[in-house]
Amino acid sequence: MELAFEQNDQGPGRDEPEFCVDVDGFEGPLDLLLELARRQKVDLAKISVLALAEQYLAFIEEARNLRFEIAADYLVMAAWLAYLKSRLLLPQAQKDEEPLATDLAAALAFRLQRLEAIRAAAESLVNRPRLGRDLFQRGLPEPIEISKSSRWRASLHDLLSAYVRQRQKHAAARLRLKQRFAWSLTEAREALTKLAGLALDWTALDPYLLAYCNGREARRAVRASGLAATLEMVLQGSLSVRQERAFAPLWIKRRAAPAEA
Amino acid sequence: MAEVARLFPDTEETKERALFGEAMRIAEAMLFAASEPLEESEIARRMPDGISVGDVLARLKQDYSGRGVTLVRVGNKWLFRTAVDLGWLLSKNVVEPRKLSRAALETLAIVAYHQPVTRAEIEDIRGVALSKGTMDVLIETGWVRLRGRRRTPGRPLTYGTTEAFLMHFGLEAIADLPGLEELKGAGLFDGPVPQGFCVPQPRDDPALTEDEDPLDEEAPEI
Amino acid sequence: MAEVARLFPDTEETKERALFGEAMRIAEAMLFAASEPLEESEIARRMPDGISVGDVLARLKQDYSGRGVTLVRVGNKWLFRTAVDLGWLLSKNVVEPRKLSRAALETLAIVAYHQPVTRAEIEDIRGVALSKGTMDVLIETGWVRLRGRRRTPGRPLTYGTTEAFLMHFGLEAIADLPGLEELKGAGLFDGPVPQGFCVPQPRDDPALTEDEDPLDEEAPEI
Repeated sequence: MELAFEQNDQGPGRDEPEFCVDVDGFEGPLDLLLELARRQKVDLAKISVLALAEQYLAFIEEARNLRFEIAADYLVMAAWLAYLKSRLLLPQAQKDEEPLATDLAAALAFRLQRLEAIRAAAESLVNRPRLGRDLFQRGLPEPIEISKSSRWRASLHDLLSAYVRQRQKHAAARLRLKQRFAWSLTEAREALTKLAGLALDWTALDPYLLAYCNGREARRAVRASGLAATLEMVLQGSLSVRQERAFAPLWIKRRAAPAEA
Repeated sequence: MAEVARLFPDTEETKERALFGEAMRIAEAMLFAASEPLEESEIARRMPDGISVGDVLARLKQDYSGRGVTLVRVGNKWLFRTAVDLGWLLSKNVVEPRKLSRAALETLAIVAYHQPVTRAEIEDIRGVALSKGTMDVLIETGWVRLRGRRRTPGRPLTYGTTEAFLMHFGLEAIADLPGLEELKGAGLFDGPVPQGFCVPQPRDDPALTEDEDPLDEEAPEI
Repeated sequence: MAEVARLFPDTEETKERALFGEAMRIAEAMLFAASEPLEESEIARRMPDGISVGDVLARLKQDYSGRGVTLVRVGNKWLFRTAVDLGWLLSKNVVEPRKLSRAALETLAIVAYHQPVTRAEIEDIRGVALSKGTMDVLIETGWVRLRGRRRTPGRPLTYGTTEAFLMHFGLEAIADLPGLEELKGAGLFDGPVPQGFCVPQPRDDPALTEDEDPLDEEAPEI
């Protein structure tokens, strides 16, 4: 047998590398057959399928003798080729319902041809100029800038019902409910800004705040909002605040903005 | 060699022209594929012998002038860039329809009917504080504008509606906003009309009212 | 209008030429700026009235032929890319595309030439079972996609190639596959084996073939 397939791991005692059989090197039995067929050095269309079958069977036999494990695929192919071989050698029975042996052989030859053709196609495909290797796209694409703008939607009906809704609600609320006294932070800030405008020197906060108060509830609200607003303004640096001791009256003083100083 | 060139001037010239053409192709491809502007020296390194990179780039720049893409030099680097006048191709304006929040809609309605109106007055009518964002949104819609400042302590800003407002809501004039009777007629009240409910006569005259001052020169704090 | 044109033929012609030039600049700028191939229709949308995008692109392609950068068509899309013969110039700092295993490569070729094709058909051609990983790798490259299901018992999945496949291998259309004519001429697409498997011509038309069903809603088992 003149086939010589490389094997990665050659046994140390083996002196005949030509006979190293590596079934793993093949992409299945068809690939092995194709390799064997190529050895016939003839056009695949004119290949001797009988000779091919014999070579395949000899190859498998060799591998078995060398105690290689052979995948089931290869053995199935071997069995099929053994069958084909016997059919090719025996005269065709008259009322045989099985396909003609020559048809089977032709089908095999066709499959080998097709595999070879697709291999050649694959080869020429990967050897084409390829994007990113031989062909290059624009390296510095200029992105499309997407500017989003909003188109606001509202209908006149929406607008009018919103108006009526709140006016109605509010009017009703005025009639029925005694509103709880609230001094919003905004109001407190406004008042304190006015005060701070005057408070060039230390000014007691409480008397001022109490001007807003009539009743205990209001007093509490004013104190809370006032203090919160004061602290906010201190934080912003527009006001200084001073307290002698816990629960003592608060004194405030305007602080000039650094830019103005 | 020089003598030979003199003997066959055409051949030499043709050869040189071909070489120059090849150099231009090389520079063009390099500039096209580069992921950042290319140093002139970088391109020079790939030029065929005897070809000046400066000449090649100058010629390439000229070839591309007036085209959709132009070759520009930035310092010592070169790059292809979309022609300035075609910048519009690279921007896409996406218009997103958006709905006004309930607070914004209510505020807008108050501005429409009660203008010129201050933030404090709006808050008074709505009974809740107005978040900063609400007024910003309304100004962004282009339907509400700053008019001036109320001539009261604190000089609060006054708001009014714009012509765009009229246009959007299909009003010919602000006076076309329905009055109380019309609102009732439109079935917008659910239940009886509260006592003392009145609808002011809105006006969006650009002229300031008696108690309005013009906006300050400084940036207004909205 | 036609009469006026006859009276002032030069003016009309000049005007039209200017318009066509502007259209070319626009197409050029769009294609240069894009990072991905552009749909012809996308370019058409920006063309001046009365200018055929096909004419513009054909002319642009011609103008760029033989240059360092060329205009190519992939399916219905267009892109500029560097000339094939200048690859050596630019491949210095390029990441080598992932090398496909022999099995993957052959499978890719089979998908390309025989699409739409099922796993069983691929296995039949190669004469060996396809490992699950092989198909996964091909799908991951973006060159192979699931198309649908063959209308046969078991409803096997069908595979086909993508636009990215065409682009990567520099093909304008699937019919440009190398050696396709030879393969067809040798009758290798329609032999007796396997039964009922007859692909007259590879097609990557997104539309399903007669014997293909759409993919199920459920996650496909690849």
